[in-house]
Amino acid sequence: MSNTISTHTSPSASTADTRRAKRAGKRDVWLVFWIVPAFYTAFGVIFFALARVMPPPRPDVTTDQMVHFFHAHGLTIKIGFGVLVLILGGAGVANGIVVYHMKRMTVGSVLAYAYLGSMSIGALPGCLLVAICFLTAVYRPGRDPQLLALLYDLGLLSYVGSLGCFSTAYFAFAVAILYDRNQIFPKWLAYVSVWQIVTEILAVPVFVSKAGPFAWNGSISFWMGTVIFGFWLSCVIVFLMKANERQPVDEAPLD
Amino acid sequence: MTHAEQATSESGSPAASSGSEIEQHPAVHVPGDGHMWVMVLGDLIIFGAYFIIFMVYRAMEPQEFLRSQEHLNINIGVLNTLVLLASSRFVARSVQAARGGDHALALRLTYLGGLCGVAFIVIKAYEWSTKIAQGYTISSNDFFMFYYMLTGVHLFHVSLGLLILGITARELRNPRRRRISMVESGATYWHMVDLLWIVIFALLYVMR
Amino acid sequence: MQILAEAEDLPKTANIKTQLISLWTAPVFGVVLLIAFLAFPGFFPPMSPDMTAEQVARFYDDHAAMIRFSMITFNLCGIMLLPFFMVIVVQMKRMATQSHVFAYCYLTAAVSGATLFALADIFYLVAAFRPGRSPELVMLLNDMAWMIFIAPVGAFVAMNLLLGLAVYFDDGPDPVFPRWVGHYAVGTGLAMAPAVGAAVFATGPLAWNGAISFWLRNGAFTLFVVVMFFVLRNVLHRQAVEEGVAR
Amino acid sequence: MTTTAARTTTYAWILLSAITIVSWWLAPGHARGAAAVASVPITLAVILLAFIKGRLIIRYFMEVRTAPRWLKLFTDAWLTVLWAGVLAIYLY
Repeated sequence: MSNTISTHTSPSASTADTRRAKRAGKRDVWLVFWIVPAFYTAFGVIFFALARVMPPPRPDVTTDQMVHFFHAHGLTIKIGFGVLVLILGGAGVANGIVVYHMKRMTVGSVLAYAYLGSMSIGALPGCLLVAICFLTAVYRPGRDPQLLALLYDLGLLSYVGSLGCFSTAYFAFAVAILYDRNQIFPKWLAYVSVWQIVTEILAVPVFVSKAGPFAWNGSISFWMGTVIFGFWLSCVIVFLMKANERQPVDEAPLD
Repeated sequence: MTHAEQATSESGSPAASSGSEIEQHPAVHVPGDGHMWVMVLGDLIIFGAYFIIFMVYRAMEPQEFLRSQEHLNINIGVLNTLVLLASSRFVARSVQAARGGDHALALRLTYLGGLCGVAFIVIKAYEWSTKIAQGYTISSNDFFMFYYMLTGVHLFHVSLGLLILGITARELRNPRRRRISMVESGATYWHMVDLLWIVIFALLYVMR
Repeated sequence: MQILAEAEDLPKTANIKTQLISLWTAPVFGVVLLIAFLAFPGFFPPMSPDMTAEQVARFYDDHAAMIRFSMITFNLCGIMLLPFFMVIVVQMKRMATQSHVFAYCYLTAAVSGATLFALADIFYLVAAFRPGRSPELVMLLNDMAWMIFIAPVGAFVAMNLLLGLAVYFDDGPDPVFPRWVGHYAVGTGLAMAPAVGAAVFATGPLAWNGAISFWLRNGAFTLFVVVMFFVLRNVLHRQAVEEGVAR
Repeated sequence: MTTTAARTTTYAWILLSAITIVSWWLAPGHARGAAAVASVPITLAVILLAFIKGRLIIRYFMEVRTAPRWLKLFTDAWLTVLWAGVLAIYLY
């Protein structure tokens, strides 16, 4: 019933070692960690300022307006998504470090693999497809407006509407935290992940609704979801940092 | 079960430790553990935002919302409210029984609370199916979009609540466990489900 | 499974419990997915590849509500089966007489296969999204949806062959899976393999609406999940008893 | 002590159920056929009753009655901001 059941040395036991080693044993983990906020900052800048996907353009527009959207933002979309497809590996790093700390929990590997798998699935429909659709759309500006409209819908629906892959990841994350006795992450972070699943459910109507709060640019489906995701992500980053700090340098490597 | 045990099991989370001191300090204590309260208070804020957004859209087309609202069956709404209130009472009594050491009664009350939760889901499913049969679906208008999404997300909370009540029941069944803070946390979540329904009931069914 | 009281809070118990939770997501979400499958108006019988563009567009117009219900459910719950396959990975890693290489290959293959599944429903939903779209484009989206849904079985074939191989290599005195699971996995892989024909044929049993490409492929997959659920339940029980976690 | 607490819980429950039945009578669904009309007094009553119900649940079921001050303040602030917001938007 206490921390001593953990398979690893308890954090307080190794302070002396820590001082001597000056985090030397964890330089790799710290390096990987700092990529996470850097990647998400770049991600935010790209989606908000350059690609104009956040806030998303309106779904209830005519084909001409969609064509105009691609013409007006062609250059920034090229720059933004060009950079995104280059740095997308950052998403892999961000998921990887979470998986690493999940593997340090006392709950076996299955949930870490489920998180790894579902987040990897999410990278294509939930992030990359919109970049490819938009890049293709602005690649040949003279394309038939109907085709541009299709790319517009496909890109935005896949980006805002990929729900299940992330829900599975949050589910695995939450269950792992609740069963963990190493207290890698605080228990409330597990409960907070439930909010994330709720926001995914509330994004269901983006496939039905073209205007109002539940459209893909709506106050509930998009804005509430984004704000709560931002909060969740900040918490994860902070607690990843704490998990790094508390990880003893002499911890046995994972299998 | 001893309090020392609880304290060790939850060390490192200062907010949680108060859960083990109930009997010593009945005057002032946070029921359940602090982690659950983070979830509950945050959820209240998030739902508060959804409710305010609902009101904003209602204010834009009050006539249409009022007309659509007429198609909801108030009897079912009231019935569901009463069912959920009864279940909350059972769960609240269960916490008191567990605190008093009567674990058999606490377990029975938890089951009764869960049974009411199941009844709520059944009634809700009946209500949805009659609405869909009458042709009112998610794409009918903004009101029904809100109706299905708000009640749907609430239903998700109810199912999660049933899961949590199940964990509470397992805690109560096992003589080696019976951590009162677990029982209280489950109850706190369950009452939040009730509280959110009260707001949904007032906004969707009753207000004019 | 009766978890022993004295083992309640041990990491090895949590290992069993989290696997059990992951295992049980399969029947729970399996039922939900089955409902979504039955609700899709284009599965009974599966939509024919030789429908004209106008027919396809009319199909999406007429059945928009049910298509959305079914495909949104697939979108929201389809990947919930992934934890179930991860239990297989974890069990493959327990096989004593081999390295973990098959297990990790199985993991990556599962992720690739599931990614395609997560993509297919988006295409169906985009096709149903805007009623005014030109029929030619609705047909394009419909073709892509079916193509992605049925044809790329490579990942599933690889998964099942890897599982089969792992079971055959697990030839120590105390194998994790019974030997027939290896034959069964290989058989499932082979049953799903001909569905690649959907990428080429427009008529006959190998077209995407054909008996082999649609019914055999999806039937074999569904049956595999059902059978493996019971197999894994037994395997987990044995693991729990061996490790002193349960009776 | 337990019996007093039990009795209080039961009273709270009876009060909550009674208020619910009063709301029944206020709702527009009753006058089937006749179109429901917007009504400020009824909405005011609904908001007031819902506020009271919410507070009863928080105080007596969630046991915030015996909780530290910050929790009491937070939950009261939530109720007030929510219902004041609803009312303000309704009247605006």
